[in-house]
Amino acid sequence: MCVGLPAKVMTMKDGMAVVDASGAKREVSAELIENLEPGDYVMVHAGIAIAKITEEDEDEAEDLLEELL
Amino acid sequence: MCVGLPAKVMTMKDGMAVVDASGAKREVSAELIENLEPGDYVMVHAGIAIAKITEEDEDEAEDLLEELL
Amino acid sequence: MKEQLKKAKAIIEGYDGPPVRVMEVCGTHTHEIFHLGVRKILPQQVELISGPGCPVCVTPADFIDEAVWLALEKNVTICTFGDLVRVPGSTKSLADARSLGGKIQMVYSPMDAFEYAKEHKEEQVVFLSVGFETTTPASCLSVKMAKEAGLTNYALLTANKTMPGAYEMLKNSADVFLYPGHVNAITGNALNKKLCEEEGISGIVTGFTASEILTAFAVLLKKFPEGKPFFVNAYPRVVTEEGSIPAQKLIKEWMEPCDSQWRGLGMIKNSGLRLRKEAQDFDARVKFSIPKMEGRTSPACRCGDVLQGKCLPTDCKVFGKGCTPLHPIGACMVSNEGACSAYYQYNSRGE
Amino acid sequence: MKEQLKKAKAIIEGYDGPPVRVMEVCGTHTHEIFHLGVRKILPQQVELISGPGCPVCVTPADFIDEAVWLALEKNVTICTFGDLVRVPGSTKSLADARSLGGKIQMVYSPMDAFEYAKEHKEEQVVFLSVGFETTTPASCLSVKMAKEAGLTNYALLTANKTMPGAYEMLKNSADVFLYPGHVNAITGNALNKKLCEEEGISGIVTGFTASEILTAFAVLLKKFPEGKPFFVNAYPRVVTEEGSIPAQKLIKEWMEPCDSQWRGLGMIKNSGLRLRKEAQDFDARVKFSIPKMEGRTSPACRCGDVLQGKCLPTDCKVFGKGCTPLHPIGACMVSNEGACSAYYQYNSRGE
Amino acid sequence: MDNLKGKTVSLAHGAGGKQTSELIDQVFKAHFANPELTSDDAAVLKMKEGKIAFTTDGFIVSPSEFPGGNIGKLSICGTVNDLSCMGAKPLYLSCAFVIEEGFPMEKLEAIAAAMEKTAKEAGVKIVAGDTKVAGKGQVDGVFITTTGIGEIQEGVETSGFMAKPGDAVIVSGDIGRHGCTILLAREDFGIDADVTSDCAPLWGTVQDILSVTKDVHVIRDATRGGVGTVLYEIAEQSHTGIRLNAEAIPVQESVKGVCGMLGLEPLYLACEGRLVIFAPKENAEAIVAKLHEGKYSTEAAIIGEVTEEMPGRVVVTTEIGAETLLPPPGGELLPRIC
Amino acid sequence: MDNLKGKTVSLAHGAGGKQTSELIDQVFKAHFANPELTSDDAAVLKMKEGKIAFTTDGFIVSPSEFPGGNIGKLSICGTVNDLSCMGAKPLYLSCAFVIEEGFPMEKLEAIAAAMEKTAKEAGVKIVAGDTKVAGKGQVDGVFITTTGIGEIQEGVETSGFMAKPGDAVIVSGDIGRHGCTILLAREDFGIDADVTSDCAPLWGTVQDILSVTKDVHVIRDATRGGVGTVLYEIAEQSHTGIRLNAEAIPVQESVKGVCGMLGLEPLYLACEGRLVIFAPKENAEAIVAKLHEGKYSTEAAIIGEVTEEMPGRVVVTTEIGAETLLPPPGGELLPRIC
Ligand code: SF4
Ligand code: SF4
Ligand SMILES: [Mg+2]
Ligand SMILES: [Mg+2]
Ligand SMILES: [Mg+2]
Ligand SMILES: [Mg+2]
Ligand SMILES: [Mg+2]
Ligand SMILES: [Mg+2]
Ligand SMILES: [Mg+2]
Ligand SMILES: [Mg+2]
Ligand SMILES: [Mg+2]
Ligand SMILES: [Mg+2]
Repeated sequence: MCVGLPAKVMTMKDGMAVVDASGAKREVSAELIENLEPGDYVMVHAGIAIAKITEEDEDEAEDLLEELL
Repeated sequence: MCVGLPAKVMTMKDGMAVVDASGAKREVSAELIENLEPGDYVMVHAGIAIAKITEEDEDEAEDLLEELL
Repeated sequence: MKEQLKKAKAIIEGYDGPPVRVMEVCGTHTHEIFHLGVRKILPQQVELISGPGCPVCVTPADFIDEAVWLALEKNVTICTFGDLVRVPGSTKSLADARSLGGKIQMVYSPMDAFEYAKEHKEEQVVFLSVGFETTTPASCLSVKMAKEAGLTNYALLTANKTMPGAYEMLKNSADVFLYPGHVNAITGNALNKKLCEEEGISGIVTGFTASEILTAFAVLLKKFPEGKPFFVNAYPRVVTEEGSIPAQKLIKEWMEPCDSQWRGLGMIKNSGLRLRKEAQDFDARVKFSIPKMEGRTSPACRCGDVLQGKCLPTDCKVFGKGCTPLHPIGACMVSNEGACSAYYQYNSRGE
Repeated sequence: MKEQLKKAKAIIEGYDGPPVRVMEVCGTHTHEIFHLGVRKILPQQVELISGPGCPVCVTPADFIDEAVWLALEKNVTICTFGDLVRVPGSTKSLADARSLGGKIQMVYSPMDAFEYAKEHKEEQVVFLSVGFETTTPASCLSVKMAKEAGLTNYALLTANKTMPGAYEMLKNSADVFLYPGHVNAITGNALNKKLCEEEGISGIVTGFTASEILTAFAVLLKKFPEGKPFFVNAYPRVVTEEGSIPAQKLIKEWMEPCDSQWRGLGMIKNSGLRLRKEAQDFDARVKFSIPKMEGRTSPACRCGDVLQGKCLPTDCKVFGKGCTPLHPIGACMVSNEGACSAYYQYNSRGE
Repeated sequence: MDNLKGKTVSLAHGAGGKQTSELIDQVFKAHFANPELTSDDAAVLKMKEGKIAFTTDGFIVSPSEFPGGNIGKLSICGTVNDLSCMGAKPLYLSCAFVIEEGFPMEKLEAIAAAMEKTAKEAGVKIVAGDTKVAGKGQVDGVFITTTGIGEIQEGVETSGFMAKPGDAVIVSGDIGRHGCTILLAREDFGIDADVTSDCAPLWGTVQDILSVTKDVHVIRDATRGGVGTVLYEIAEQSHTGIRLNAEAIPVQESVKGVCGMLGLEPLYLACEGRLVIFAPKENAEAIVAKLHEGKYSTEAAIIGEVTEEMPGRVVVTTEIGAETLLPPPGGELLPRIC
Repeated sequence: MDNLKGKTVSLAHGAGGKQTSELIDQVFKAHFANPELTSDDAAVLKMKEGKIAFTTDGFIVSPSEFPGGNIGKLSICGTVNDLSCMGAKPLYLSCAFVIEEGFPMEKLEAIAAAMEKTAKEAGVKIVAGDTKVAGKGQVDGVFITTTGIGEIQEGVETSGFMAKPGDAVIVSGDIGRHGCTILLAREDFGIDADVTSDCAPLWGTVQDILSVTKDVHVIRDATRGGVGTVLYEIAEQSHTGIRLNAEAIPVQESVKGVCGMLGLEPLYLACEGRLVIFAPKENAEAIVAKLHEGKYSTEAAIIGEVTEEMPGRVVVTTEIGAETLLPPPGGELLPRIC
């Protein structure tokens, strides 16, 4: 229900982060995440960074499958 | 300075006259002329009948010239 | 050509009296005289001067500036006669304001402006009330109707003018005045008669058809050589001695005299009309606290001299060059009835 | 194809366990599952049910009616996610309102709606605040910013919903729930764990990439045959156990629970959020005294049953005939994430 | 078309997808269908060797419906007439629509129907089209651009550069009706009059002229700007003067009335079905006689002549037998009241 | 043009008189001048015997200037490309402008300059035009309709009805850039990305294709509605199915980023310089190789094939190796966020 996009934080200013998702840049609110810094990765939804994340989904999936098998 | 048009009163209603000038009809105020009636001729300017007139300019000019000569 | 026209024309073409300067005071006369080609049949001794009788021409730039300000700064819907749309203000005309998003509505009548306001209660509507005695009653009537209808979104921006002051100022500019029939239909002939009797200024009231205009010229060219001041009402089917009493009353009820700035002529005492104190709710200047405008006009423009018969349009340096009906510098070039415009369009393109 | 995808796919295609009903609660999951063609690789024993997790689909017609009323009767500028533009109200969609002159502005974020209001002080601006836990913080934030900026022309029309009530209602509709990763990023996993432990409802939180979705299916198809209720967070890079504390706080600060009408499901107690009393200035219903709307939906529409997994979209009589994405009857046909729309677009055109 | 009742055009109709095709099928193809009408990127047409005329015009008239026609009829007439003025038989038209979101389908259908009817009368086929939908307030109702191809007839050569002193100036009918109709239809001035647009396809009228003589120097349709603008244009292009006889200019009585009220000059009111023809004087009477038999030219009249003097100017002999310049075309048509 | 600085278009410029001529002379003729450009009602063109292509399109893009071009360039490309798709060498164009009162002259001049440049590149002449001015708020800036005539090359026959099972489906470059550019240029969503419009005149590109083989079944330019819409159109017209390979579709990274943010499908974003080509499989590699040498087709790729099954449908083989239908073209492009 909520299109989310992983994005990299480029710059921070006044509680707002400019993020980059594969070249699409936009200012989003960093209000919900403490100590966000350029270089961090976040999950963005509707103009707000909802979570700090790791860059890639691969490792996680890999780990889960490993665990399982 | 004031484009005026002689026109014939077609109908009267609530102090407004519908006038006809060579087929161009429009509602104008009859406020300035007492007892205006369908069939009367008026001089119209900017949406208001400014004077009751006779139909034709010919006789008048004719008379004036007659008088003069 | 009709018999009667032929007779009048013969009198005019056959004129062999002394030189005579005739001033048509009224812009509609100016226009019709050119339209009919009257100048072409006048003998050389007859000099024709186009006076200040075009309300557009004598409306100062700061009036346009006020209207533009209302349209662009206050989002007011401006209702206006088409005549004013292209008149240059200090920097912008109403056409310019419109192209910048200002709402400029052309109307045929002030009553239409009132109707527009009644049907668009969410807009503030201002009618640009220009004109002489003929037009002023219609403006007053629109205010009366707005008051009766309880409208709070309608007002006038007034620049109404009256002729007497101008006659007084121009009395030495011509030998015979062609008086505007439609003004006299409202005012009656008393003033013109008085000018004739007391000051020896000749004049003739006439209408606007070919027949009326030629007849007037025929009459004045017959009378002038007689050497006595004369006044003739050559338009009796429209103009009565006392004029329109209801119209005079209507004006008095809503408006009062004020000093007035004439483009080109300067300030003329008591030559304007403004809304009375009691009608201030309908006065756009009061209602919108319009700031004082510093109307700037081109220094090259000789409209003032043209309007006073002191020079011909063609004597103006920019006539037909910088100043043309498509790109007017002065107001006289804007209206079809303006002397410069009429000269340019009908006479010579200043080439 | 990447190694890891291949592995997951092999597990899914090789599933030979007992029949299992899986419900993806989230519309974005529905959409991605179709987009990737996941249904095509699921073995027959796996039944996939598309749940009520598309905020557009569960937003009742009277909410649209309220927005249309604001746009057309109150001249309010409506800011909205594109998702809502084509949703049918009782008689008009927002697209219809726009074609009638209503001002409908699409935005990417509630913060953009706030910015719009800040830059257009002469307009009244209302943001259509739909969405689940993921989206609500952004709406709250826009109100917070509007309050800080002293705006008096910004408000929310709320239809925000929360998932717990729906989980409770749907708990018997499926064997395993695919939980929406982005909701859990805000809420954390406590409730899902509790459902697992106390009510024996299995579930798996996952993300939205091919890799994440396939992995989740692989995991659940491995776990299900074991016979024990399970809960797995397959999205730990985004979802933490406690969720986003700042987001939870923000919501609590500005909003409070209320009963809420779900299109198709009916009234669910405490499943909605509305602005708190203290923030009533920003509540469009209060600000504009919106009258009660009698939302009418087509009696033919089986959205409710579809959302509860009681029937397939194709079981609806008008599916693909009267009801298509271009001419939707029910909300499930509008959003790309709606179950009916996804079925129509990716599966069968009902021919 | 019952199924269009109450429906309106939406942005989706302009998105290029299924709804666009639906709109085209239901409204446009239903009326324009012919073997050459393309469903591809372009129509494929077989051409003979020779000279063709090629012309385009945009139509933005508001209101889109008016007494005597609608924007659809107008858009066919305008381009058919431009081709006809070159002595070209109109063969093919394209039409591009820009439609405002919310525009009623029924009105659109009426427009398409008028186009079909007019094209049929003019013997021309609509073979290519385009439909765009603009958001509410980004276009005023509907705009149509038509473009035409015509086959120039053997032995005919007309151009605004070819007027010669001694030519007679003919108008094919009474002037100013279209402009007057639109002015009244806008309802801005509260004036009512029994005037309908002169809008008409004139290939037949041109054929009538050419049946009398192929020695015609200029044919031009007086559209926006009216007859006066055309005359000034030709006077300038041909470096000649033009002398008009004011009393010979055919103007309908009610058009005169409206012009009187608003201080307008009929010579500057638009026509959409009137030709201005320049032809050697000796054939003028015969042309006018032939025109009087035609459906759209019963009021044809010789209104003046081409002169050597005053090149670039149009002079009018007035009702008092004096001469005056016709005021050159101004800008926007502004009613003059005070 | 210094004399245009600060000036704007007024209603008077559209009245058909002197100011209209001035505008045309200063802005349009200054750029479009060529011997065939008409000052009469229509251009006169000499034609050879044979088949021509004839097409029209209206351009209403807003904003009128965008990274990679402006509405002027677009209006030439659009029509040149429609002609090119029919295997027709573009020869002549007409253009009809509708301009909003108050539109800056300098912008108009930039538009005309872009048209000149693009027409030159495409080898096409602008021979007829029209200029209308609409009142403030009656049109959004400027709309342009261009209409084109092209000469269909010997032995070439393309049509959307001619796709055959076994044909390869080729795109001439990465997709969706124009639509993405306009979306960003409107500044509605606060997103910034390094994307420029793909807008380009493609007659050269078509010549490249035809230099490899004249046996090409369909060429179509993917404009509004994007490649996806074109594919559905052709699947329907040709009664065939189409199977795409999702991973083969060239999409620029930043376009993907924007689509990700707004929930959009790149296949449905407009292109203005991209061809979709259907040609027998055996020539597909050679065509793509040739295209890779061209200025506007370095990213050309085979993205799928025509199938007998599923006529009228477009199926995608996804990144997980499963099949799914490409959702058929919807209406208005709506960003999907929540
Ligand atoms: S020509 Fe122009 S500038 Fe000169 S006096 Fe007349 S209006 Fe003024
Ligand atoms: S197909 Fe349409 S009407 Fe039927 S359930 Fe789905 S949305 Fe409702
Ligand atoms: Mg195309
Ligand atoms: Mg043309
Ligand atoms: Mg034309
Ligand atoms: Mg097209
Ligand atoms: Mg409009
Ligand atoms: Mg023409
Ligand atoms: Mg085309
Ligand atoms: Mg095209
Ligand atoms: Mg034209
Ligand atoms: Mg606009």
